[in-house]
Amino acid sequence: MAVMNMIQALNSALDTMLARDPDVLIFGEDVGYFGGVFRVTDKLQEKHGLDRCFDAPIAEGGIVATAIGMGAEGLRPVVEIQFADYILPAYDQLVSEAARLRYRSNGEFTAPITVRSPYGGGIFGGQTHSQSPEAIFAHITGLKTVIPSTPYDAKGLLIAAIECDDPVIFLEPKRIYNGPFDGRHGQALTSWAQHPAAQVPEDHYSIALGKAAIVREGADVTVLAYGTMVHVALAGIADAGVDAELIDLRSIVPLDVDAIVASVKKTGRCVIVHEASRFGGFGGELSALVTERCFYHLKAPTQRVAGWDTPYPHAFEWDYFPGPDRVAKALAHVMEV
Amino acid sequence: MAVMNMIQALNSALDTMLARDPDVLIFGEDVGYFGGVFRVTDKLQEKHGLDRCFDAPIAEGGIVATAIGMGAEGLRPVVEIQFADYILPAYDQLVSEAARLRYRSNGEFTAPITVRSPYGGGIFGGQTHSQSPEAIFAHITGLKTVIPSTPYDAKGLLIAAIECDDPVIFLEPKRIYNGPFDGRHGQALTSWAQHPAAQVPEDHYSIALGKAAIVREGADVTVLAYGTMVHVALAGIADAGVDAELIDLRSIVPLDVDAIVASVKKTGRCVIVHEASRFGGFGGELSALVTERCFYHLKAPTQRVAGWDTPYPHAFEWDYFPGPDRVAKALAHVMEV
Amino acid sequence: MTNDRRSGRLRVPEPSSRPGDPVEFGDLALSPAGAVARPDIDAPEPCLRDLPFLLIRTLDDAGNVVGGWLPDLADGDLIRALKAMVLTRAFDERMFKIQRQGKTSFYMKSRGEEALGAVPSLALRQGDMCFPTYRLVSWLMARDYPLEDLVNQIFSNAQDPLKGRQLPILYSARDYGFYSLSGNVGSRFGHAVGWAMAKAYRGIDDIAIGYIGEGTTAEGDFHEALTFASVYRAPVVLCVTNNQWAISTFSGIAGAQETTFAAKAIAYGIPGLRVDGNDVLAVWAATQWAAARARSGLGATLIEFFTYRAEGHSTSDDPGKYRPSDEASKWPLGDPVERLKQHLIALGEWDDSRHAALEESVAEAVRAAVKQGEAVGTLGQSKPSVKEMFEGVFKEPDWRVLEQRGEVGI
Amino acid sequence: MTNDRRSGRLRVPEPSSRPGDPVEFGDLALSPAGAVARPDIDAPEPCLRDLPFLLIRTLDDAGNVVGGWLPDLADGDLIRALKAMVLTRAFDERMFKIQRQGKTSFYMKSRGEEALGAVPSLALRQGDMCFPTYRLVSWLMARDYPLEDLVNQIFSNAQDPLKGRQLPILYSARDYGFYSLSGNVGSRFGHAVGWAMAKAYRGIDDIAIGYIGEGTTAEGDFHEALTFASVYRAPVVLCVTNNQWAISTFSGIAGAQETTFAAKAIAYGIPGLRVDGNDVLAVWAATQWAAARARSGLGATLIEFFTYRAEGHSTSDDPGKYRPSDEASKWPLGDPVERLKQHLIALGEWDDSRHAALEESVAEAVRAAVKQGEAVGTLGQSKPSVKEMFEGVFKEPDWRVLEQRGEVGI
Ligand SMILES: Cc1ncc(C[n+]2csc(CCOP(=O)(O)OP(=O)(O)O)c2C)c(N)n1
Ligand SMILES: Cc1ncc(C[n+]2csc(CCOP(=O)(O)OP(=O)(O)O)c2C)c(N)n1
Ligand SMILES: [Mg+2]
Ligand SMILES: [Mg+2]
Repeated sequence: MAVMNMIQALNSALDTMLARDPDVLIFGEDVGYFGGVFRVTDKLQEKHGLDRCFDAPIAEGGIVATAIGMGAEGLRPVVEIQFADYILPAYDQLVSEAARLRYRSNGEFTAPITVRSPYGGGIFGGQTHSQSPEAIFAHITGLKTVIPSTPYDAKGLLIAAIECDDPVIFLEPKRIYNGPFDGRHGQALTSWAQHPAAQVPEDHYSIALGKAAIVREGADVTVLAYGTMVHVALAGIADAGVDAELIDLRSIVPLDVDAIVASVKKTGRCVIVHEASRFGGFGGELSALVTERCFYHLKAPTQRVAGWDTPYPHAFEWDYFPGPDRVAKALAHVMEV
Repeated sequence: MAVMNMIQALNSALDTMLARDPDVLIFGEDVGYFGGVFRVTDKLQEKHGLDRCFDAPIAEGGIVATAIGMGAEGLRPVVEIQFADYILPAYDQLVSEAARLRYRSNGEFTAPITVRSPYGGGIFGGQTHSQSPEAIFAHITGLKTVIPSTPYDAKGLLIAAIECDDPVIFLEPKRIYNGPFDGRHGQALTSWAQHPAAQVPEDHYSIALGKAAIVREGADVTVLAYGTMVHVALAGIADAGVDAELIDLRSIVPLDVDAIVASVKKTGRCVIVHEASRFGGFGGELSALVTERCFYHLKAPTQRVAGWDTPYPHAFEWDYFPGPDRVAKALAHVMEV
Repeated sequence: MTNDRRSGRLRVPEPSSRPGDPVEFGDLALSPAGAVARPDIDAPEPCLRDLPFLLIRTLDDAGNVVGGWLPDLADGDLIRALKAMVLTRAFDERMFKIQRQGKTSFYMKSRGEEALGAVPSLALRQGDMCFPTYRLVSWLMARDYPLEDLVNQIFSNAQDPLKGRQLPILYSARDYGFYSLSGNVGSRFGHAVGWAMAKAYRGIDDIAIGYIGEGTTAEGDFHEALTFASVYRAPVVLCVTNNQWAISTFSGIAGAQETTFAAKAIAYGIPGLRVDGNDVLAVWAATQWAAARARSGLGATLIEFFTYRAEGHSTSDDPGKYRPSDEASKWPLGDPVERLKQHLIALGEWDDSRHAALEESVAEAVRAAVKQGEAVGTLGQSKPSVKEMFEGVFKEPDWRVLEQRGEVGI
Repeated sequence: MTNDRRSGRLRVPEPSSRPGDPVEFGDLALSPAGAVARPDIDAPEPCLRDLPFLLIRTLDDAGNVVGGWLPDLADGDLIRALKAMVLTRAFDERMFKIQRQGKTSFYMKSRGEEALGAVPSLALRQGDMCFPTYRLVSWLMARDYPLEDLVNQIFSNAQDPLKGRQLPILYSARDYGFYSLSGNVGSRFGHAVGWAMAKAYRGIDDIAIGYIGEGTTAEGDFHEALTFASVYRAPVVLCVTNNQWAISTFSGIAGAQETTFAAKAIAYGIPGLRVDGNDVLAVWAATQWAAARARSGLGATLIEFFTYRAEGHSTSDDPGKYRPSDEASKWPLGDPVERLKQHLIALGEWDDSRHAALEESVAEAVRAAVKQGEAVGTLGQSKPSVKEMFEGVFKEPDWRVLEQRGEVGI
């Protein structure tokens, strides 16, 4: 056990897997000698060799295509896309190739690749360093999408992703790389050190994909969140002073629908929180599932707290960001009705 | 007025706009001399000139990038992507550039482009000639997404799309290019000729984007659909023998939320039909909106009838396709409860 | 913003002939057979920069071999190639008719391009992997892939090795070194590079060969694959099959009036060969040269196979709508089967009666395979269990497909 | 599948020096100043295929002009360029510090590359449009874009011309021929081609100039833009700013050890020039040559500007982590400002005191602009109305943003 922030935990997961499995290798923009713009691959090249962690040309489509070819051959490449905003040039490779290879070839070829990418806002990154693209992956049959919210989960889920025989999109909430940000941007940064989930085993362990975590038990309303929003939701719950049950989905595909349904049947209310724009976002799917499966238990309509339906604006970051106040307001609203 | 099938109506829209506005030009794979693999641009090059309707290199990203540059300059390019499955290589251009250009430049540059693409299944096209990607566009702030269901709408909406100063994704349900297919694949093809909406003015007219059409009034349940599924839903309603109100959304962005809410408040029930895979599809958004806005009017949970969460399989096309039987079953289900 | 359209000067390339016009091919820049020297495989790239503008040919008009680009052939190799090509052609003809009879949804022929799969299939090793386009079934023919499996795949019937999930002809045959095809063009070109890099990473000298159509070279995938291949010196042979047409679009829309496709190699500092794709020996020699470079760690080669798509694009196409109907028959580099046959006859290894016997035997093999396939069932008559629709989305099914199977009642 | 890793032979390129190593640049293949002949603009492309492997230089080590690549200059042009470059440098220095003081979120300098925006900005016409990278503010400086507007944009304050919507330095300035920037690299290269095609379509002889970093040439966008430019003979100048680095990644990962970036032109049958980007006169002459080709309907040119990124990638970067800290100072082609100054002094048109006065006046202009910006407010202190967040998603807002504005209470 050691205290790790999320970057260190991710680095430890990669280090562990490089040491354990010669089929694992890493590439991406700036990940080699330099160790990545967020330092997630720091020292891995030095430790494991030039051909196991190396720089790639600036061509996200090419990075994923290369990884798919390697994966089909039998390797387990882990690639980094520097910002999730820049994953879009690789979208065709991910959807038309990685997601479909097993199905269409009847399992002759598969794409056991992991695509890591820092995502989300709250870092004054403006439109193209802040987006949350999970919805465009969740809809794609054949892709798994994983989003950790703590260092402990980050390492365990990343190892599970690398060991998974299917392609996994692994979105890292960069706002909480260094500390569990709760959405109160005016306050001093807290570090992970005090957080229980910063206690991370140095060795190999994994967390099964598709198992949500109940972060807080509660009786009156279920809150569904993932990534940074888990911490924001917790703050919003505290502000609202309601007895909410907070579920960290951890992976949106596979989705732990049983945990969601069990909780909403118990509480009768549901608030869904994500940072991505609301319209057409993953919250719609969650809301639909809850309505379809828990309708007769619902005391109030499900509510979504999400980014506005605008691009992510630099100066208005904190107006755009769905902070604890918006969560609290939604909670108050569903409790009222 | 002339009787037109959907291909002819689309061709007429393009012909009308080429004649009317010198800033309109068309390019795409095989659209020039040949007139497009579905013949939508038939004779337009011959009639309007080589530089107004011409072949493009096989590079969907390049096609859209070129269109954006032209649009920024002041032209109104209309590009064809041969199949909607092949729009993905252009996804980054559509999302990061076309959708965001106006916002980020504070209106100095805009992308008044129209991206036409045949979509949807039911033609034995297999995985990569059958998909319905509307959900990945609906989520993108700054993109409009239009889907006609009749020849009359096709022409009027396409003209509105071309005249729109924002980028429009114009998805053409190719299964109903030649006739109003109701999902009963065993039966003989019906042609558009008998359909009232095949009466199409030869001149210019447009249909405002964002106005749904009430295809059938009804008291007991609201059915939301678009594209081919409008016809399938009609057949499903007939099979179920319920007094359903069928709404053809016509454009999913902008969405006519008022029409939806008014109808569901009246009927108290809602069934959503689309051909795309269910999970993370646009039906989730519709379901969420209905729950959020009509909860206290709902007598039953909203239901979604959609493609399964698998790729589109060649041999199992009719097992995958959400036909009238599945619609009827969902209708029966919501009426029961 | 309006403007006087008459003053427009946007240049849109056009082919030299359209339906009704006399056939004209423009300047094809054909080197005479034997005229191009064969460099050593380790010749530095700057010395090779003229190659992409020449055309490597070995067979002269009389079917004799000339010049330095000679393949290293084992006994029977050319006969094997001939058989695979003749079989491909017979199979194509039959399956095209089968589609016209409504027994399947779709088919694509490779007439005129049979050498491009058959020859590399024979010239490369079992452990090598081909990343094909949809016009390379001749690769499988050369490796004796069971015709029954092809037919069952085309019928999407109960015996379809791909379980009814894929469009006809989008085969996958790992054991035969044939990577999974898909409808998207271009998007697997980079997989060939990744596969090759994996082999290099492991220190194994297997290589990959990737194909892309000349029209599809315009995709970003093409460029990104070449960039990776060049930067990491991947053991891969990357081939452009320049058959002059991309559905209805002539090669000029992909830039053929500006330069050759082989010349794109120069952008990546790798050798680019331009090869007569209808000349089996030239194809063989070029493949061997590029494969030897790859296998010995010298990196990637780009090969443009210069050929002609002698038929329509697919069963959905009518080429008479956009090119003169006699263009195919006027292709100046002839037909690959005829030319190989002529060469083998010139060598004294073949004659008309053996050729007739070959044609009869392949026809019989195709007949038998179709009969077997029809016995299982044609499209719609027979299909795999509907369960197969829900299998293979992931390694293990998740609750969604399990529930949905339930909805279907299976 | 496991394997013996020691036998691996995947090749990963590495730069010649890393932190702590003595600086080594490898083989830069620098032609002597004046050594490259200037062809006519209508010379056929096959005659130009050696150009991409040479380096066009006009200024010798003493600051004298040599050879045939001479720009056509009007009185005062060089002084205008010098002013824009010196202003750019002063502005960069100041804004970098401003970011360090927490007054904005982000900044990027263009030190060493000031000629690449300033010179084409002066050499091209008002109606021409530049599709820049984020390191080309010198274009705006050369066209007297108000410094206040730059500062307000960088502060995202109430006077920000982009209404707080964009990251600092991702300017848009249509009236100054400067296309809207965005964070994604490469994705606007093709817009330059589309814009140019629109001009050709209209029969107007305005042209476009597009820029891309050498690292970003690996993107498919680069290839697709060049393909369209070549096929439709678009009136566009496409430039690669090869500053040797892409954040921490050396140019070899984009293929620089295999060939030059200018050589990629050969893949499209268009001329490729490789130009000393720190030599103002060479940049000018090359821009004029390419612009004349474009304007007279001869089509696109690819120019590689060979230069060096003398500072970190951005305020988020520490170049000492991946390259020797003295690498910048050892760049063999010197500094563009110093070299232009030396040339002007050699011409007798400039001297140290005028230079000092220039530096003082630009410093004052920057000070005044910053003061004005600070008076409006730095990031977070001042911002446009929150209404602006909801404007401009579409031309007309739809119900979603109207409702959401309501939720925010505005
Ligand atoms: C990404 C993508 N875009 C478009 C298509 C439609 N399409 C199928 S084949 C084809 C032409 C390909 O031409 P070429 O690359 O020359 O290959 P050929 O058919 O001549 O072998 C096109 C445009 C596709 N399948 N995939
Ligand atoms: C599509 C995309 N991928 C990755 C990035 C992250 N990124 C920003 S700048 C940069 C390096 C660009 O290097 P180069 O093209 O050489 O330009 P330079 O900064 O040297 O001018 C990278 C990888 C991005 N902004 N956009
Ligand atoms: Mg072709
Ligand atoms: Mg650079």
